[in-house]
Amino acid sequence: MKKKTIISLVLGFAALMLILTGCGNGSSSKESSTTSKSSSSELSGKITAVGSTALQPLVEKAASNFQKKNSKVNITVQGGGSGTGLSQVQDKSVTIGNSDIFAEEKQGIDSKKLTDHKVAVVGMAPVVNKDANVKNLTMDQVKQIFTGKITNWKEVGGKDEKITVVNRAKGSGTRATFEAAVLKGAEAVKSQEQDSNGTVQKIVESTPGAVSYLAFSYMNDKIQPISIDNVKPTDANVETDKWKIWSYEHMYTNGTAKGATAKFLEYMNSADVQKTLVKDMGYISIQNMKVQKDSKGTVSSK
Amino acid sequence: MKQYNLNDSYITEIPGKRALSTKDLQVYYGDNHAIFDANLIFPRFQITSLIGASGSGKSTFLRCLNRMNDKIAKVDGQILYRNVDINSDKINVYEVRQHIGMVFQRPNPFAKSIKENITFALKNAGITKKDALEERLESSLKSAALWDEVKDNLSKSALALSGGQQQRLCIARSIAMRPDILLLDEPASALDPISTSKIEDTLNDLKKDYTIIIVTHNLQQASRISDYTAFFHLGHVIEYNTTAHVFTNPKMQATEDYVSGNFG
Amino acid sequence: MDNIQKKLQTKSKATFQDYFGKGICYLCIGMIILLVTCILYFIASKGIATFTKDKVNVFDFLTKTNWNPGATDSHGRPDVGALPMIVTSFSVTLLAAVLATPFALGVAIFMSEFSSKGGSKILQPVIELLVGIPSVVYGFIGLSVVVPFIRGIFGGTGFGILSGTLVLFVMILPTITSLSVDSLRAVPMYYREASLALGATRWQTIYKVILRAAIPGLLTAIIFGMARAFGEALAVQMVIGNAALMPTSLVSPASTLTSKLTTDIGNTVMGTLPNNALWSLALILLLMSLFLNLLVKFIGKRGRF
Amino acid sequence: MNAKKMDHLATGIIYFLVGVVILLLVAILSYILFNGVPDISWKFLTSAAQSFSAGGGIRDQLFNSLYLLLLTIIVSLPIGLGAGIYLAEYSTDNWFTDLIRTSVEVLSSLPSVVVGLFGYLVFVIKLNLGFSILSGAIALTFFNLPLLTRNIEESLRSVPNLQREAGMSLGLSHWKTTTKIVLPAALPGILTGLILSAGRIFGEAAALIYTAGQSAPTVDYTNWNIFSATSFLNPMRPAETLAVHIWKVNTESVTPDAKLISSASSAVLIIVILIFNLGARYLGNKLYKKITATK
Repeated sequence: MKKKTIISLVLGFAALMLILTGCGNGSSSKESSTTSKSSSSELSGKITAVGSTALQPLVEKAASNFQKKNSKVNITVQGGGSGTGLSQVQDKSVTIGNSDIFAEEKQGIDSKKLTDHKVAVVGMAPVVNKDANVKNLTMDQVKQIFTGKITNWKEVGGKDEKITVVNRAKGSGTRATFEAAVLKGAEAVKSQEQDSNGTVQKIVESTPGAVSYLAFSYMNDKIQPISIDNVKPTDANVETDKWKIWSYEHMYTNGTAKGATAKFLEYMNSADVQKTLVKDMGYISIQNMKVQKDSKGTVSSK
Repeated sequence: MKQYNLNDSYITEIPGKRALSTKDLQVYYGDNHAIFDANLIFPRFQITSLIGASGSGKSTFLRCLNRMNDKIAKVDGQILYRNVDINSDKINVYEVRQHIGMVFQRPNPFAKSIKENITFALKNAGITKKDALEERLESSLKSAALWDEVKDNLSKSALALSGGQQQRLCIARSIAMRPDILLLDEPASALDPISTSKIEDTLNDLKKDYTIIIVTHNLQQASRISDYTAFFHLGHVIEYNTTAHVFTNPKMQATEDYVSGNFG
Repeated sequence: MDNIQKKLQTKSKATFQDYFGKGICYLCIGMIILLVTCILYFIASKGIATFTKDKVNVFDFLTKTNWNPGATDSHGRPDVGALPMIVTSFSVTLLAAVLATPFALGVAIFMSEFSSKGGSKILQPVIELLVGIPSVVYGFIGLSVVVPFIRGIFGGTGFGILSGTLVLFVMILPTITSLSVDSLRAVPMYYREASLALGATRWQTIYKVILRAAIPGLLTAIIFGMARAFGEALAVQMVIGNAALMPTSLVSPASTLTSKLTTDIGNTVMGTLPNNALWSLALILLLMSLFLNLLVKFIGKRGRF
Repeated sequence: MNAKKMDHLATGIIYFLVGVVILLLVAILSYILFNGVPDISWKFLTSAAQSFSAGGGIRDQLFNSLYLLLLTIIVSLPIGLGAGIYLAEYSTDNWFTDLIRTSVEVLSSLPSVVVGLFGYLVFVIKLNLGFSILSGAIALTFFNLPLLTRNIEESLRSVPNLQREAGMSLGLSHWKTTTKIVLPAALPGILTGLILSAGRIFGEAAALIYTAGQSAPTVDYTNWNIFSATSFLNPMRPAETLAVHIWKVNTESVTPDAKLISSASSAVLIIVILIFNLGARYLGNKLYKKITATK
């Protein structure tokens, strides 16, 4: 027993020391980790993509497919939030920063340093609890609900029930998109905030009178998506900008992408990913878009 | 309680070889002065009893002799063993305890087998040869009069033994280290009369090879087994003489009251 | 000088064993202190930036009730008032502890004083099992059971301090219970024997002797429970409603320090005011638990004498 | 009211409290088990997770949880033992001991999300460990240490002083006495602490999201080379644990059967903790008996 304790003690410390010294060396030699030899035909390198949790599953799956073809490329994909993704790619701590939001929109990010790669489009729609008995609203009504001017569903033709606004976390891409398209500068009412699509979905599903907004992929038959001005929230309507609430999913690199990273980003936009994975994920393929939007929200045809 | 002059004491001269002696020994527990100027000389190959009421300091004194009080009390003065002051900071206390063993009031065998109880400290002290260990095991258990009772199941847990057997195991464990001096702190107080008399017999046998210092509450026990007796009262050594003298012809009033049962 | 005299005065194997042992212990202690210093320094330096770099007034930060780090108020100062979160955090933690302590103590007394071995043999692993349930699972049970339950009884949305309290109550119950059991069991047997021998009833023995002797341990158990409640984020976040508003009742949506931190941290950019302000919340969290620790330590010390 | 009546009343109240707690425990556990157990199948346990389609399993997450537990114990147990031994055996009542105790308690009161972010910035980024099991294990050490240290200290203290005196009086060093006599006797108590902290490790999500990561790259269970990137033993690979997986499928995942996965995973988690709990107890008792030679 005793001997084992001592051995484990010693081993533990040895391991810790090793780690600590190892790290010291590691950090000096580390670079932003795209170390591929562009001349050789086989790609190699280490890519770390961090950021948006909404984008994570897509990139993860694409990465795993990409690695099957390029076994020497090592891709790590993690969440952490768009803010984390953008600040880490700006610091060159990671290779790719995943974001639901334009870098220009984020306070504290120098967007000039970053290169944008739009990989998908995500549509969002207001959702309400089925109990409220509301299916269609005007844009102005949606605005008044989220700014706290309308507080009962009967004011918009629904049941006599108090409205419970569930907002998204301040600074999240979803909220930024929604506020840009709907509130247009007005201040949202102070209310509940949640930071993930899944939780919002569950809360709206179970709370009578609740209203929030979700990405299309989180719609299900237990919650009621709202049409605005009689336009249905569908992919087709987003592609033509008839449905106004949508945004891009971005993968940012610090400077121009090189080597394996460039190849991987290229792969993200290939038909391979766009036609299958993006659809599976419930996103809209970037290739299907008939219009484009810039960071200020100006929409122009492609 | 009667008031006695605590500075008055009778300490006899000890003839023959001395095993251990203390000089102006003081013990403090924090601000509490627990032992005052203890000057005692313990003769070799004799049994010395320390008697006195509860709280008289006899156990405290005993525990100083092999530095078991190091962590709990401040001990000033000298303890001389082989002309070395073993109360000095520079002394290797582990070595001291190998020469001055101790047995405690409550039996405290290790939660190990009988065999390991004896051999554990020996191995640690560098005795690793199997024969030597076996020899020590047998001889120490025999000296403690336990061998016949346990020789067939030495790998049994020591905790399965009876209280008296456990205490004899603890004695065997101490003498397996071949100490010079054996300190016993009321070794029989937690035991029944039969076990007690077995332990007393054991101590009588051990006397020829060991110097024994024993703290006891039991005056009959002290008079039965010991050659010398020291009487402690409120941290002072009041009287120290041959056992016969202390019990039949005490020099001090306090001693007389204590041994005759008129105390307090 | 003979051999033994020499040995008595020189260092032996045992001496070096002790040096070795002490060395190892100090190394471990050093490691812990290093970890604590690192994390304290880290959180402090990040949390203080709000006040040094972004020039937010500490007093305003602690007493204003409006939390909107992106915007500025009418005086052009950053709009960061953390009072709603502080109040809510305190409320849920204290309420959960107040609620959980009697239950935890009851179970602990049952396990250490009443039950035959069988009872505690079953209870103990079950209670330990509860510690291992991920907070997110508690959160979902809270969302699907507790919130509708509260809504059914008190009306409103069901989200708020009360739901948070109930979820935390279940989460800290095992922690307080198992630590309390430990400290009750550590009370020596002879205390009980002595008290019972004097003719005290079992309850008198428990109340006057055992509980009193175990006070420091019990207080520590409660602190550990409160610490867990303070620091819990994922579960609370799902049931408390996350509105950075001053709580007006136990059933109106509110936000704790941790839930605000968890919800927003991933969406802010390192080094900017919104991010620093969140770290300031973390710093408050830390200072609050530190203060609580010291307070209880003080009480514990007085209780002992 | 007389003492006898008081005694009855108090007994009644305690039975009531215990009853409520038991009811609560049973309710929670059966809620999780009833919702989850029917969906657990061999296939669920042994197939890899799916991102978008139904039918994914939890093979990698389950293994990662166990492996992370092992690594965390390897990192934190030695430190906890050392600190616990110091506090129980060597410390004296002074400011330094107070400082250590306060430090340990401060560690325990850190919110997991703060530790997660600290771990992310320091271990993952600064020390360049990346999103890895190792980063996760170090971060979890922060939670593990206080419980472990406190528990080891208490267990050591509960060993009667007589045992220490017995060892010391034979001339054994304090260290030997502690490690060979006191520690084995304290083993059952230490084990309880270990089990409790193991539960916490299994259940922790917030701190791991930022350190061990939330993706589980496919690993090769036949690759025993600990340094190979695809080896299941490589501590430097990112690893999503079961608790993180539950969090993920509930928050952002678009997997159609997210509900099934999360309830089944919760049930699996509880069953694993139960097995671990019983197993550790059984092994501990056996070990204790072996060391102490009691039959």
